[in-house]
Amino acid sequence: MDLQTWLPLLLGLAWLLPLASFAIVSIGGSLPQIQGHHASYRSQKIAGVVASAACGASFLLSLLAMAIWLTNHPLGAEHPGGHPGTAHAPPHYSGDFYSLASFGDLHLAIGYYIDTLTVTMFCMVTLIATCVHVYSWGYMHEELADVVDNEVATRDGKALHRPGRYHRFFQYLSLFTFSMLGVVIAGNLAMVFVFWELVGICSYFLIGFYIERPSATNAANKAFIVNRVGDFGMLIGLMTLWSSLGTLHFDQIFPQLAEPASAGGLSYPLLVVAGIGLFCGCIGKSAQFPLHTWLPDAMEGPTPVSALVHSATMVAAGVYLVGRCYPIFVPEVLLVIAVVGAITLAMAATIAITAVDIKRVLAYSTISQLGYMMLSLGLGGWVAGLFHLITHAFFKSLLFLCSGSVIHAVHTNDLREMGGLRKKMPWTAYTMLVGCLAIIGAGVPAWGIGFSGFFSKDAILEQAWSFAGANPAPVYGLLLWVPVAGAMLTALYMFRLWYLTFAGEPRNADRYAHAHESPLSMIAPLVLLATLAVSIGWVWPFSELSVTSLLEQARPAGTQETVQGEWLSSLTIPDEHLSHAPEIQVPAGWTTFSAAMGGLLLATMTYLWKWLRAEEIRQSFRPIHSFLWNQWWFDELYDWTLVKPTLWLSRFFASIDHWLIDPLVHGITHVSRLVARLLDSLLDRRAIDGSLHTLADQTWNTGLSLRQLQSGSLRQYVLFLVAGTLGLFAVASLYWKFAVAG
Amino acid sequence: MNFLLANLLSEPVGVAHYMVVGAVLFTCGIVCMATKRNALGVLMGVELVLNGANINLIAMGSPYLQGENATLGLDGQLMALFVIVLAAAEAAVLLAITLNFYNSAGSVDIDQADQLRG
Amino acid sequence: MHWPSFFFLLFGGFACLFAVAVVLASNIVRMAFYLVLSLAATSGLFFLAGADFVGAMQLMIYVGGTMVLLVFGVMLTSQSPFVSMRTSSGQMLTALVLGGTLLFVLSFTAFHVPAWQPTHRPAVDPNTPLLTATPIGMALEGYRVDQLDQPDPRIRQGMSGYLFPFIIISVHLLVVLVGAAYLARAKRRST
Amino acid sequence: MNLHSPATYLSLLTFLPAAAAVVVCFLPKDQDEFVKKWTLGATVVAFLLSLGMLVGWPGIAFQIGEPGMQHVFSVDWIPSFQVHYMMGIDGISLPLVVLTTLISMLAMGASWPITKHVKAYCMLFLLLETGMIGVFLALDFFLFYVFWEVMLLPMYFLIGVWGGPRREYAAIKFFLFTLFGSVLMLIALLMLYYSSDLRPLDAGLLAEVGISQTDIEAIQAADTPQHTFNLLALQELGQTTDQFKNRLAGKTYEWWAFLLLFVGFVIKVPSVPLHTWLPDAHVEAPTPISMILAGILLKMGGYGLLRIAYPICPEAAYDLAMFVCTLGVVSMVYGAFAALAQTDFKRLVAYSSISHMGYVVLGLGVWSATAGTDYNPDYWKMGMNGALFQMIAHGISSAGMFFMVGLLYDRVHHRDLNQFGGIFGKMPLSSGLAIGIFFAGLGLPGLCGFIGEFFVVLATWKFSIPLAVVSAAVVILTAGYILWTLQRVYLGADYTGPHAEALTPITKRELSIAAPLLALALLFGVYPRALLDTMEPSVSQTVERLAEWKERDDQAKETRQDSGKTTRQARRLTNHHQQQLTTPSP
Repeated sequence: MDLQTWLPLLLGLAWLLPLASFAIVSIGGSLPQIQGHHASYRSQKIAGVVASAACGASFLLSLLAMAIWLTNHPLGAEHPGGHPGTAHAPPHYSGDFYSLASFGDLHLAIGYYIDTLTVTMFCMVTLIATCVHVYSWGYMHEELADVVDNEVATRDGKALHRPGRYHRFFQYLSLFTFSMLGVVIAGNLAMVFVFWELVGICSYFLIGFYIERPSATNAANKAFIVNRVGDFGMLIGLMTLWSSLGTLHFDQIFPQLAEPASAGGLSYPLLVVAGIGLFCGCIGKSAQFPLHTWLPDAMEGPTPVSALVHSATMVAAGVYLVGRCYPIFVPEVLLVIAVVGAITLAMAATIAITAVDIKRVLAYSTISQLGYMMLSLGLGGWVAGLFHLITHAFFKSLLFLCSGSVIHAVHTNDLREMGGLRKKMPWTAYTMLVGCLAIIGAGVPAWGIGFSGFFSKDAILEQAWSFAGANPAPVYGLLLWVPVAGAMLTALYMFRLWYLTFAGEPRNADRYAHAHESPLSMIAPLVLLATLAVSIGWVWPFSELSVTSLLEQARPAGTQETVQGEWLSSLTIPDEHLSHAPEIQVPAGWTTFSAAMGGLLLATMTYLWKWLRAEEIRQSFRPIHSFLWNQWWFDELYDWTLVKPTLWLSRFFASIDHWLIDPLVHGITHVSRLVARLLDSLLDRRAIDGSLHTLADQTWNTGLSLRQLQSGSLRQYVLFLVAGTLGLFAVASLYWKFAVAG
Repeated sequence: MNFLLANLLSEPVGVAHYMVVGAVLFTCGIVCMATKRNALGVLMGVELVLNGANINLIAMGSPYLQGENATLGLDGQLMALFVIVLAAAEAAVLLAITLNFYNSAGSVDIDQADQLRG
Repeated sequence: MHWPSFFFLLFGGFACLFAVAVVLASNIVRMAFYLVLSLAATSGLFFLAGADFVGAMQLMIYVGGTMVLLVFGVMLTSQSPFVSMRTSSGQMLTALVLGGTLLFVLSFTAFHVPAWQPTHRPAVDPNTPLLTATPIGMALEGYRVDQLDQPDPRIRQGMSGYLFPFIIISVHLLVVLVGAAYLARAKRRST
Repeated sequence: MNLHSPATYLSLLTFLPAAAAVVVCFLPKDQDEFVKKWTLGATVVAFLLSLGMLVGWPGIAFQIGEPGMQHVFSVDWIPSFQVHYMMGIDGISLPLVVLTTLISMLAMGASWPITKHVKAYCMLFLLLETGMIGVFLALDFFLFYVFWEVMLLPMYFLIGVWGGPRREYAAIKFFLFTLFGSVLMLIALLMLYYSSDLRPLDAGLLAEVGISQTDIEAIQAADTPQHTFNLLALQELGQTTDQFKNRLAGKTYEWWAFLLLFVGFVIKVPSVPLHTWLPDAHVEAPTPISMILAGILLKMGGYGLLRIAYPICPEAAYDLAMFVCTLGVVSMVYGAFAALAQTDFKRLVAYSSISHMGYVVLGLGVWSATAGTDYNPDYWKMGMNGALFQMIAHGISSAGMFFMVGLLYDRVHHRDLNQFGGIFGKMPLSSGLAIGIFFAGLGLPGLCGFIGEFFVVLATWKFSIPLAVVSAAVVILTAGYILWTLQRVYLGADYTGPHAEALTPITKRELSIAAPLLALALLFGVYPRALLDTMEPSVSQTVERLAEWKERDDQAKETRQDSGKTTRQARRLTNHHQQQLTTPSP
């Protein structure tokens, strides 16, 4: 089978199907509005089914593509990373779908770059998207009819009544799926940027889905604008590459990078600029420090959105891009990536401990886990980071969907009003427990069994261990101990969440009384995702097939070596394969394990056994608590240092127009009017000396006769004006003709 | 560093493993001393700390665990013995003090024992 | 299956488990009970490490003696308001965090000293029983029979026994016990 | 009438609206509806005529991929001044002509709510369209100037009569600024005219620039300088001869001419600091006129720079490239910041226009084809194509934005951003369209605004890194003010301003104006080649010729320097020799 034709076809189709569903749903949903109606209950339901079917079909196509890939590229047969020193690219297929523009030697196109990573991501994204679509049938069903939004009061003080927007939700979900797949399949960085922005706008729509709520629209704006700040950096990265290499195609960039600057490559400073620039985009999209503030606010969107967009897929796009562009990053940039990742994971984990909104806890945990991925990539753990991306996608979407199920049942996000729910909703409770165990990386290191997160988090810690071993400087050691501490905090806040929600006694009897288990369409995706959250990290029985072996096949050329920094010559990024050595694997595994268990124990002591009383702890650490409660005061900081100055600056610019330029223009006109009046009066005096009266009479008479022309009709005036102009030209041309001739 | 913890059941253990147990006991003792308000609890913490230290002493002196160049001989065990004895003595004194304090203050809450005179 | 390792895990696990239980228990009687178990498990470790005499002493002095003393003290003082005294959770958390860090540092160090790593060729084969009671007794009397074949002349020169420390300890113990008895004597409250 | 001859076809295209205006003059006064329909019909026909070139009307079909001027015709108009009635199309002008007829048609559709002096309005509107089409078609500088002025007056009246409360002020301001620009242009025009001389050009070249055989013979036979207004000839002269290199106050004529032209055109663009007429004009102008103003009139400045200023005065353009680009970037930043501070919806859109047109100026100016890059024109090509694309894209999106503002204004009669909100709930369809169109303005990929901005910004790095960084940063501000506006107007719970009851759903007429704009924005955003295929060859040719000029110029300077050096050396040698001779030997 010819992969060069089949893979783009299959994945292209899988990519475009959601777009088709978007077009169908959006046009179908808008048509009744031309007539002044709203989409009917039935047609909205159909919209949901269409979108889900498209998504499911995409998943099947992706699976087919995966099967085709695996038959042609058996795992283990080609291990570009297996032999240090061999720098050939992993097996991939690239080409263009169509060209956007070309100027001389410069080409921009919509194309594809397909390797194992692409196919794996396709399967992951479409699978989770399908689950979320199906889940939304149940979760969004209230939107099918008219909705009473109790969180919004209209002018007369009553709760807002509005028509349901069920189909809109699926419309945006479809567009999002399309855009996300576009990022994944993109064959060049320009296309990545295009879809990067598109996922951003989908996220904007989905966060602001409840457009009537000010909090939702503010959050949507914040998300998009903060992302734009990152995209600004990304644009700089693109410009650097584009201006130096003359191409943005992955399959052309990577070989060119290896060349020296004189032969068409990039000089080292430019490489650093390009790397950091690209990473800025990833910082924004993946909500890394210092651009993380949008993600917690993004939880204003409906929960399925949080599960799909703001945990599993879109926010992981930054990590994906770092993985995709890995050869561009030089060791110094990788160090930056690692440091940002480490700061992010620690910061977010600490904030998550105090949050009381169930979705915010999960949001901060997402940020923290993304920090792990970035850290791993930055320390040279290419497979580890992306492996964690995949496993995280499954258990985090599971966790979010579970939280959605809880919110659906109790109609609040506030953990303080939950408790004891495991009796009312056992399916949700235990699938969520699976998710929690997966995210803390539960497993037994000695026996090598555990939940999916166990394998991926261990891989990250192993790489960190290996890095710390290769760089003896104590500062670099922080990059090992921060994630270890993070693992403990993860267990702490995740189980705090679970205990507060499901264990103990109900804290709000009223809400507890009304709680109920969710419908089948919501439970089924939970169970499926829970299964995957357990097993996605495992090796497929009787084969070599596992996520890691798939990713290993896509390992970019050049990452299989230990590299040294050029500016920081002491910096060593170790080869990832070195981290599989038992003398690293074993202690790293146990360290993670004990950290996680420590966190779990602490959470259990505090929230289940209640030996420690959370309230007392809050009292004794009041300053720390308020620091964490206010999310490190990032929002306030940005408000005062960035937002407000920008607005002041904008007012200043606007007032330049009003107070400087306009008065200048007015002044000039006044001066010229004065001059005109002066000349006028001078002329007047002379005229008085002459035959003023005759002239006046003459003028009077002429005026009388010309008065006929003054009909007051403006169009006539204009015609006169035009005619006069034309006449003048004609006269002038005649006159000059004679003048020259004569 | 070979096979520190993997296959714990099929490989011999080393001094380090004993020391980890010792460290656990030691830490528990410290935490006990730091968190218990009951004077007897504090006493138990001290016992734990001493025990943790003892484990280390024994482990370092053990010819089963050390390689051929082990030279401590009985020193480790003798030290451990002294510690045990001193711990007993210290326990007796502490108990006596506690009883005395209980007699005078009517409580064993060390938070109340903040004055030098009883 | 390597049996010493198995028993190490067993005794070590118990020792740690009950030590943690001591920390977590809030009832003083239970604490005492857990402490006994933990100390007993520790004595198991001593036996395992070849220190049979010390292990026995551990069992006798601690578990048999100290603990009786302790339980005696507990029973003397344990009246209802003092059975469990709660510490504020803030202090608790601080202690836990600091303790956790300490534990981490200690274990981390333990595994990074090469001499402390497991060895397949121990100085004495674990299957050979070590009979340490007699040598210890001799050492306390000033004779180091265990060091007779010490190859290092510097160490052999100074390989005197522990007679002097033994005497000091004995006197010390005596003084302490007298002092304890004096302190703990029944006394009518001044009020 | 032979519709297959370029002369007839292009003249018809230009003057059809004017002719329709004459007919309007004779239409009965009380038939407002009919007058509007008639006018709309005329604009539709003009649009179809302009499309005819694209779809291949025999004789006038536009050859896609052919970079040069097509269907050039030239008729003597004022022979004593060598003024010709000369027109032609190429890839630069054709998209603008089609855009003009399209926006005019849609703007006429948007004129239905006008009830005051309908006949006059329609006449002026049609005259305006003639002027605009003429500007883009004219290949004679003088003709260009005439059309430029023809356009000015109807605009003045359209703002001054049908505008808002401060209409007179706005109209006068518009008039004065534009007139000032025109005067500068006139001066430059005369400077160039009187320094030009066609005689050095050989016959083949003269024929190529559209000069008839008899004229060529006359030119070659003449012994006095043969001045010309022919734009193509002027370009040739500017790039290959030294005719505009006379010195004036330390600078060449060419330099001064470029500066004058640049200021003249940049007023129209408009660039900071000559932009203050635009917000006032927009705020006061009625909706359809705002659409035309933003959609087409602003493009004339860019077109003039691309067609006249750059090709005729390459040396000055190169000299001032940094100035031009800086001005563009300053406009981008300034416009974006100012837009952020506005509370008047229309003023905000006006400032966003200033910001967006800054990209055009920047894209034109990124002259990266220098010795340092081995005269590689590719990046500049990208910038200039991006600039032209941005003109078209902005024509579509800004017309749409103004229409959407007008749509709301027609209903609630205010534009205060702080008094809007919740429109989405009342008018979902129109809000959807508006959000789409505003996103096109925001530069969202998949919509037309993105392509131009992206090309320009990517091309800038090669020219100047600081400017590139600043221009890239503008994306943040753009997102800021557009999203904030959308939030304040369309999102939210409830409309709290006056006339809440008037918020009726979008009508079919309004839908048929907004929907095509959004559809075009989508088409050009997804498949920019639809536009680029037409315009890229012509733009790239312009760039290539300028790059070649630069290379020639540098070589010439080098040889001059070399020869200068050798003569200096020779002189020094002789001096030395003489000194030796005169010094008495000891």
